[in-house]
Amino acid sequence: MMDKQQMQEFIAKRVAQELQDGTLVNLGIGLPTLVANFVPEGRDVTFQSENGFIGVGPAPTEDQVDPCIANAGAMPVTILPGGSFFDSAMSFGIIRGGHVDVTVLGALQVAENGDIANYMIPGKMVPGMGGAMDLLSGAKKVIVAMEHTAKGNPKLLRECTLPLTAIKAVDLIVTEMGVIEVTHEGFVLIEQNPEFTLDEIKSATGAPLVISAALKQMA
Amino acid sequence: MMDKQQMQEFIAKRVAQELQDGTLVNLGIGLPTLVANFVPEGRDVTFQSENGFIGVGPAPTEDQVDPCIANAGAMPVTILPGGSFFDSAMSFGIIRGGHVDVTVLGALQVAENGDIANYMIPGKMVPGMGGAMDLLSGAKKVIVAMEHTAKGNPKLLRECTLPLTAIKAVDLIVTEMGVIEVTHEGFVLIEQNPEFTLDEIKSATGAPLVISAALKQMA
Amino acid sequence: MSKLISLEDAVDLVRDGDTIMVGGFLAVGTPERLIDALIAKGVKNLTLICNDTGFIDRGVGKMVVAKMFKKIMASHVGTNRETGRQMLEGETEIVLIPQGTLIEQIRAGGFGLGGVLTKTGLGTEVEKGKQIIEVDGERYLLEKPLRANVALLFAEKADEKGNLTFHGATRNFNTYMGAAADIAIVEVQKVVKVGEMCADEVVVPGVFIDHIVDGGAL
Amino acid sequence: MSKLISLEDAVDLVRDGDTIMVGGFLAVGTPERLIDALIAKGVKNLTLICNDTGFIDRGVGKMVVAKMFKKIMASHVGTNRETGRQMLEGETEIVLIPQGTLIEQIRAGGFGLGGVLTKTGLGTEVEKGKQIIEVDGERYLLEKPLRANVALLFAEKADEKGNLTFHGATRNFNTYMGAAADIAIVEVQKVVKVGEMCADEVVVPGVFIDHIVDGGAL
Repeated sequence: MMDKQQMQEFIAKRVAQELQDGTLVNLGIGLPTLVANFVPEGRDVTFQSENGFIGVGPAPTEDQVDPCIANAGAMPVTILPGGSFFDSAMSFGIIRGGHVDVTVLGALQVAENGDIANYMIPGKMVPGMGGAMDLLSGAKKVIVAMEHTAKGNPKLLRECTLPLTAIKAVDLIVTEMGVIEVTHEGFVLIEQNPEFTLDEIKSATGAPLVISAALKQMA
Repeated sequence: MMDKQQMQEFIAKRVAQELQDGTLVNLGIGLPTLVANFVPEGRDVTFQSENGFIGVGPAPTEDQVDPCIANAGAMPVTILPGGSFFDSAMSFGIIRGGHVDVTVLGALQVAENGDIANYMIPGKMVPGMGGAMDLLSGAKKVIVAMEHTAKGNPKLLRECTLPLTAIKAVDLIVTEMGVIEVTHEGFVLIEQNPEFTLDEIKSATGAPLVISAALKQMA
Repeated sequence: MSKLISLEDAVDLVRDGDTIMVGGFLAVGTPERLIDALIAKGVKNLTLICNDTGFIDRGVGKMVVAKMFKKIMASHVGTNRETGRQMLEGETEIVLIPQGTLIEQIRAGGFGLGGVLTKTGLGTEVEKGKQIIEVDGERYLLEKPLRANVALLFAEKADEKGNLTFHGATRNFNTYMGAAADIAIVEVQKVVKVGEMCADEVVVPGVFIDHIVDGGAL
Repeated sequence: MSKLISLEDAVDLVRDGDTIMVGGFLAVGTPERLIDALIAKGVKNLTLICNDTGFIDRGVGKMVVAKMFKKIMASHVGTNRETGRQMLEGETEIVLIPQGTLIEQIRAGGFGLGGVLTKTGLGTEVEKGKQIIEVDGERYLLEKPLRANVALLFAEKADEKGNLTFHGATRNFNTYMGAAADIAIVEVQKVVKVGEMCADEVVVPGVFIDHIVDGGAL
């Protein structure tokens, strides 16, 4: 069994393989942020930070820290050559206008029609949607990177029970159990982590799971 | 009698007196452009050019000409210290958002409720409204600078007969005959060019003309 | 005429009950000196329009801790536990707005547009009580323009006419809030004389800026 | 990977019947070399979205003279007598749009907004056939987003990723048209290597630009 960190890295690594050459990608906070560490060698992938720049680079060394350069999670970062700074209107013009190729976000729940809930639990402190609603409605491809279940409860459902962040938005889900496409026929498992049996994956999923005829092993 | 050029300069000079210290002003093409030459000494008036800058300066000398710096009429100009260049979205944000204090435009007709027609004559070649409609609906104060009549026909009317450029937009009209405020009571003559009698001005005006109790001499 | 004023004169322009817009994103690009001076002055019952509520010890978060807001409009408040407490205990009204919608509402308020038509928030809580406009068969939420009495902004450099330049990720909401406020005050790290800034380099034209406070280096 | 391509490859991206957006304001900030190459290639039945139609011998006006447009959407066409002739004789459809509305429609098309709500044009011919939206008792015209197949832009400088900077009054429509077109081609006076442009100085991020043509000095 993987521990939590291994599981997150396993998911992030698989998501990274989805990022094609020449794409602009926006990574959510938490697990999705890890994806940047696993972009396959030689692939030209550029990251946007919705607070106002394209070309997010690695964390700065101590003497590189610039208080004016932080990511959307307020972590100090650097900007790579070829990057650019802009304001929030431009940043969300890029997002809303469909100029971001892929966004990777976490989720509390995903429904088989692509609905996603990832920003509030009624009765609990609501932190706010930040840029998530815009990213979900604007990005060309939405990948959810998350653990398959929460405390044993399925997060892939027929319908979300939590308030939605966006409707019909999710294209692909990557979990520690497998890779699931969201299609007109609902959830389709296209890759399976061999550590889990199909029955285990099905029972951890709260909606019908079509097994792709071309099912591959997840790696 | 004034010749055409004297008349235009007389009008432009009077309009210039309306421009208060610290204001941002947009001048239309033609007669209104002349206003810049008559800004009273010591008054800090800044001019916007809707094609993309604030701080329009005088025409360049031959060796100052920069093909990238022209006004909205495509005439080479200069930019003054403290000016800035921007794009058309910003330029019309400034205009539509009410950040231009005064616009000075010519007109074919002005109605007593402030309606203005200044961009098309049906059956004739229609050059287009350019930025005029935005300026008329966005500028804080609209001054029309024009000759009082066209070929003897009144241009100040009860209602415009030509297609409108904007409704209820005009605040003040400056002609060679006088200065006319557009009020809820209609046209009010507040200054009279002593070269013309009140009867002459009234008969050159196609709508009732209230004579202000505080009527002044135009100079 | 220079727009430079003192920190004291600047905060005197903010009155009890005002709606204020404050630039910054998680306290990056926030006018910290203006915020500290406002806290020292003790203004009350403000409505805040800001991307977020920063941290308890950085950015507008310090004003949340000082209980200066009756209402907060922001895209997220999760980094400031005091905002959460005030929200849960009903002390402060919190309106959560998608980030990309919030900035467009501010731009619309400053640029004379009647509203924003966006798909963001369709089918979610954000949609509630709002008009849906159909354009060529596509549905959009109508989000209204936002304006404020005072905007408190941050920039790297200003000339004395208020033309602004920025460094790094500090532009965020600072570029449009000035247009959307009756009074715009910018705290800058450096003030230069008129003519010392290249007209091509200006990011925010001085027409949107009423007053400049020289805050010195960060 | 550099986005630099040849003038020939660039104009091959424009097909008969396309809708094209062209930057420039009375030919200031217009990609003259791209225009000349398009004329040489002889593309037909284009729809043009541009602020104006320039002059018969400068800017898009040369394409008007070459009768390449079936339809023109612009804010004014008075500086080009050939546009006037084609309009009066019914050869070309001319749609006149207020300048501030036109640029916002293009921005809306590029930024995923459902339209523009403006008071500009209310009570005029521009209002005809359009939806009126009421927001808090105020009436606004709904103007729809505009998009194009190809945008032809001009900038002073590009790096190989397509990040752009501008000089003087050449920004006009060049800053947003790239976002609103499927393919955006920019003609620049100078191309620099990645890393030779400061991230703070970029006016248009390269994400909106697909191809760069090095046009050399004006």
